[in-house]
Amino acid sequence: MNSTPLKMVVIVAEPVLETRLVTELRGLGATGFSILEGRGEGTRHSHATDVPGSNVRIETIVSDEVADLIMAHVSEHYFANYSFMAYVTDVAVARGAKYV
Amino acid sequence: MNSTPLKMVVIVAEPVLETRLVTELRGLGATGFSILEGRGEGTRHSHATDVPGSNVRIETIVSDEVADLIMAHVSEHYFANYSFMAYVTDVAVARGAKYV
Amino acid sequence: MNSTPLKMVVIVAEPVLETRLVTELRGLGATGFSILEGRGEGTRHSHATDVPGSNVRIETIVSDEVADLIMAHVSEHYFANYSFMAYVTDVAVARGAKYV
Amino acid sequence: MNEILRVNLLSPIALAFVLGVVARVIRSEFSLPKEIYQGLSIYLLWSLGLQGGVELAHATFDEIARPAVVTLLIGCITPISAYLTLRYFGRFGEADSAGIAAHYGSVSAVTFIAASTFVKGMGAEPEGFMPTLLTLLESPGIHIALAIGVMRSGSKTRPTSELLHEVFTGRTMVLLVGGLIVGFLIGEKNWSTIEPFYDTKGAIFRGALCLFMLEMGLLAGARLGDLKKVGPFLLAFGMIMPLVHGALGAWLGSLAGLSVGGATMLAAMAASASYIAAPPAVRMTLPDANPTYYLTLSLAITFPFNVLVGIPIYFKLAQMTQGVP
Amino acid sequence: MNEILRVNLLSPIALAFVLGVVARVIRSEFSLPKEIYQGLSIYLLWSLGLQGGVELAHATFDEIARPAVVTLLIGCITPISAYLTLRYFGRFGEADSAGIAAHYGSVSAVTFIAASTFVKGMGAEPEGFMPTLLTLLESPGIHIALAIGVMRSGSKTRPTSELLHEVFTGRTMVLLVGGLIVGFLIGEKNWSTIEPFYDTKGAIFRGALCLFMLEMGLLAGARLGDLKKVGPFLLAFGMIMPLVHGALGAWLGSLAGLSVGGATMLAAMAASASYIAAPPAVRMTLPDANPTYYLTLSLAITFPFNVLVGIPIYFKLAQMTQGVP
Amino acid sequence: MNEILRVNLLSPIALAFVLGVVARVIRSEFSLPKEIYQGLSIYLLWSLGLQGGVELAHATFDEIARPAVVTLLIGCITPISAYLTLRYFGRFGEADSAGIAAHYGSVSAVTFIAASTFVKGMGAEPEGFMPTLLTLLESPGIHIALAIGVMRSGSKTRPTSELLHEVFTGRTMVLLVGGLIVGFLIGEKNWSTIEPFYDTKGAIFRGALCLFMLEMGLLAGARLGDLKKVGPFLLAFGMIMPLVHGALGAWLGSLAGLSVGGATMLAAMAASASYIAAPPAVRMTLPDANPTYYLTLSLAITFPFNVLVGIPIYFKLAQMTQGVP
Ligand SMILES: Nc1ncnc2c1ncn2[C@@H]1O[C@H](COP(=O)(O)O)[C@@H](O)[C@H]1O
Ligand SMILES: Nc1ncnc2c1ncn2[C@@H]1O[C@H](COP(=O)(O)O)[C@@H](O)[C@H]1O
Ligand SMILES: Nc1ncnc2c1ncn2[C@@H]1O[C@H](COP(=O)(O)O)[C@@H](O)[C@H]1O
Ligand code: NA
Ligand code: NA
Ligand code: NA
Repeated sequence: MNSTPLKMVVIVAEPVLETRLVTELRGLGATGFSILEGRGEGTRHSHATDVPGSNVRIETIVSDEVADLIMAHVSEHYFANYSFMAYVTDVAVARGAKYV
Repeated sequence: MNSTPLKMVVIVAEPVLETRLVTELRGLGATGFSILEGRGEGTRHSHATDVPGSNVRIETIVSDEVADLIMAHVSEHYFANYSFMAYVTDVAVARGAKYV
Repeated sequence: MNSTPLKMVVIVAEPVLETRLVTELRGLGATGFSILEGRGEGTRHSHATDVPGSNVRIETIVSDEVADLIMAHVSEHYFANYSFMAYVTDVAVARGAKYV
Repeated sequence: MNEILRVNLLSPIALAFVLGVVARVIRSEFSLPKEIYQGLSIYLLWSLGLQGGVELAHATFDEIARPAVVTLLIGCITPISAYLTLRYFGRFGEADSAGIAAHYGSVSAVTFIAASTFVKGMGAEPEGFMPTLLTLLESPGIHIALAIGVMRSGSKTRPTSELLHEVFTGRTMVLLVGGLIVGFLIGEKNWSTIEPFYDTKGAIFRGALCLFMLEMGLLAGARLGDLKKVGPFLLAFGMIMPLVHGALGAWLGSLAGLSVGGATMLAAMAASASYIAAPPAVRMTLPDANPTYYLTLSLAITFPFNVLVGIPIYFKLAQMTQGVP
Repeated sequence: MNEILRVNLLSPIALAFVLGVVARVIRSEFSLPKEIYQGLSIYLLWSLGLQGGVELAHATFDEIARPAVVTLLIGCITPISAYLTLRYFGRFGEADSAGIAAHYGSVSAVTFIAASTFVKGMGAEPEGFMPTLLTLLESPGIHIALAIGVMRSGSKTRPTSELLHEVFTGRTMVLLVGGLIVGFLIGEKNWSTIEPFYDTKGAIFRGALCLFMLEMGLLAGARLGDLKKVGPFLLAFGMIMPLVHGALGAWLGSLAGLSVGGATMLAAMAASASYIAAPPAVRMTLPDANPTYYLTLSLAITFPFNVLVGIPIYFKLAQMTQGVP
Repeated sequence: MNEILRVNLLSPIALAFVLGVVARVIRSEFSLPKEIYQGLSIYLLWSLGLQGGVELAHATFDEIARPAVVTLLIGCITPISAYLTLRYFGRFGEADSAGIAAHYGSVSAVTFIAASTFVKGMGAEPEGFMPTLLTLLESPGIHIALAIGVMRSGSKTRPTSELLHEVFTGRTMVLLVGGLIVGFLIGEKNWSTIEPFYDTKGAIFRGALCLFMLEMGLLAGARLGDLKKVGPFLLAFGMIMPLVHGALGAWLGSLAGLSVGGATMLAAMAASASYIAAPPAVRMTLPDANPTYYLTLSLAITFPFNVLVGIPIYFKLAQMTQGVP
């Protein structure tokens, strides 16, 4: 069966950022996203949340272009001040048209 | 150390489908799976669940053949009517024999 | 925008192992990790946990070398006796320097 | 009547529900943690079952027989009346008609609880075996409606055994039926040691119910946006169908010899639409039925309608059928 | 004084909190599930609001007017006093100063509850409308401090509407304001049917509060390690600022005609630092303010200080200002 | 005897447990949310500790000394007796024998609670310091068994400090020991303000216990399938070992001067197998011990055995040893 090669952008960030990020991602061209709540540790140890270390993972499957846009956007706006991680990985998606 | 290149099929679907999907995956040759509960947004906005947008993510590591079987199966049976996403990604698995 | 190709090691294991694994990963050179709680099924069906099948997923983004170290380490110490899965996947990480 | 309505609208349950809706309308992101919401519903159902079982032990077969029969009758009539209305007046497809009918053929336990709280507040103590009737009404309607849907829509049938298993081993059934049996067996003495915690007239039960209604309001509020999607026909259906089924319930209940309180509760059950047992069953059995329709109807239209204005109306109807001034 | 302190330190709330801290100190991994912790705080706030509303229905406008005014006054003074102290004595940056000030300008509901439990234990029944004052003090301080921060630090402003919406639709506001309205509307009769569950003087409320304080202790304990990061100035600030604001509250409260109990609670509110509403608002509006500072201050310094020793002191102050022997 | 058994089997706790097992047997997917289950166990342990502490304040050293000594004695004997039985009669490997022994050397708090509920129902009020004994029995057995296992199986030892820390800072210890201390310090007056919520004879505690037992039944039921995996020897071991340890407990308890109620509870403790503290400790220290064995034994065999039939037997034994007719 035919699947489309696309990018999945994964963002792991402080929970307070969720709503804003989701809005911005849609603005940059994401057609949807999957969200998981987890915890973690990195170099920056403090969050504005009562449960230390809890974070939210936002995944969105997008075209290469949109992936670049998103990575550029978050690097510019969030890396300096927030507990934040972002990476891109390759995925082969069923009915890929839906996501571009 | 030696690891085997395999496929990981990731399915994000409505919670009601979990039991059925798991049974079907086993039938198609999956040796196991990991399940995470999350939420999300896509193009289809409604679920048969009291918590809107909640979904279940089923991941299974399988051989290329089984991966194709699974993708073909879900495309045929679930895309039309359910809130559903499926993609495949490459993974290098320790003691890969266990999963094929 | 420039992102660095790195490895993401994903470990899915029994919850009891979390603390020990996290310490060992740091020891092997991981700079951080993301943790998700989930459930799953594999070949080994029993855990030392009151909720059967529950597991913890530890993800860490590292350099190729550290990834190999981790895979070797876990293969040696956990595969024999624990409900355990580990795989490596490729990721393109923003501000990659942070993770090596 | 207005007086009764006012009393009901100013009850903690009704106001907590309204607050939840309002919170969603002002786009608050507040909500009860999913696990707390589930925990509360488990507690409410379990209490309902336990107390129902204790009181069932006092009931004679004769007392229950006729009410039980009319309850099952309602379980057979309501799904069909709902189906026919949707299919032929509403011109909906087979799947949607049957899918929605499955919800109205079953029952909403929270509406049941709201009704019992209301009638007790009105001093019209209902029969102790009402929870038993609740369990009888839970599933028949779902099966009948789905059978119709599967037969008439082309949709590939799934093994009925699977569906039966699903419905009979669901949360509601385990807790209600299980609670009934446990309550039946433990007897008064044991019951007295746990009663204050489980008593459905007690402050703990009612307090927990308020919190639960707050979340129900949030869930209903979250679906208000879908109201325009369902269109005027379903909007009307979601309020008129309950009235029809409610009247039927009040009438049959009175025929079967239920008190005003009991008849009101049977009416509320008949009028209510399930949103716990029915949705997953319908989703799996009739995949092409649109969930937005049946979920919006039961959660955002019929449930609020019954809790806010329906129940007092059924109470009045029950009084009238029984010639109470 | 010592006697009062001893009594307070041996209260279940204080000891449960200390136990939590100790558990963290001995590196126990125990903690309440996040959802239970949230459920408890929802229950506590909701009870507070409901009962506050019921009692508000008894209060006349004249009784509330002056206390309300001084409360809003405190909401305007405390963020500024905190900001100035940090900026000019502490030489902190704009963002940090304003960010921390936002916390001290707002209020900690749990400190409020601890204070009410304390004064009631002391037999100094506070005014029934105190929860209403709590809602008044919740947000002004946050907005004032953030406004200062945004104007003076270069930080890019975000739409104020967004911030207002965030703060006014947050969990605390929905439950407190919502509870007040619901409680106000249901009236005594309805209230009596749920009172034992929600009564803030009752065993259920106090029992739940103990469990909540246990988790608060765990959260505070988890931040003890950050104490050295905040440095001596903030350490002192976290205990002296509350005393200053507490004295102000006790004095203004007494001026406004509050009883000793009421004045003590107003003092505790003024002295307390928010750790639910303020942190996210600050995090989003002043990203370059260091969360370690404001979270450690409010959770690990000021909260314990108030609960363990502050409240009894404010009580004494209130007695003195009102010339009670 | 039959009468006592019947009474016990018809208790809400026992029936709730059975219901849970049945729900699993009919393959229901129902279960309590994990967080609710944990929240309930936290509440139960914390109540146990608090009340135990309050009552401990009344006990003299002399009263406790001898019971405490025999409890520790039991903590040393039971792991060894279990280990030897498994190793030499059962021919199990070192790791499995020691791993299972660690569970029987420790104690199940829920069995303790079930026993206390039972004896209080029987009118045999136990000593107030029983929860103190519970904390004494929690850990020694685990350490002894694991020490044996580590020495004799080849398994690489981990730092004992790590293990000690694990066990002593676990949930059970924090809540029980912490609760004891807090309860001890707050005194009667404070206790009375929260008693109805925490009273282990009260309706809230018992009601919560029923819900907890329901989930215990679900957990036990989920392991029924493993019964065939463990084989006939362990099946017998899971019921005979408790009887032996129970008899020992009843006898030593009576020797130490405990009342019938107290001796019954000590017996139940001795007979019970831990399934919270022991499993992770064993899993980490003896990785090659098969979890299916020890989990199935403690959860699906010994726990139900004790709760359903064991406790009444220990009660009878205690009566006999103390010559009560
Ligand atoms: N090396 C890493 N591997 C995986 N996740 C990481 C890593 N570093 C940081 N994270 C995640 O990113 C979040 C923010 O990291 P930081 O900005 O370093 O505090 C952490 O809470 C972790 O969940
Ligand atoms: N572009 C996307 N990226 C990531 N996840 C998505 C995307 N679109 C949909 N999903 C996920 O797939 C689920 C079903 O999507 P849909 O079928 O479009 O409703 C959603 O709940 C999301 O969790
Ligand atoms: N084929 C698979 N695909 C995805 N996850 C798996 C697979 N096999 C095992 N797992 C996960 O790894 C955990 C341990 O597996 P096991 O060691 O086989 O019991 C399981 O709980 C699953 O979450
Ligand atoms: Na109905
Ligand atoms: Na303040
Ligand atoms: Na034991």
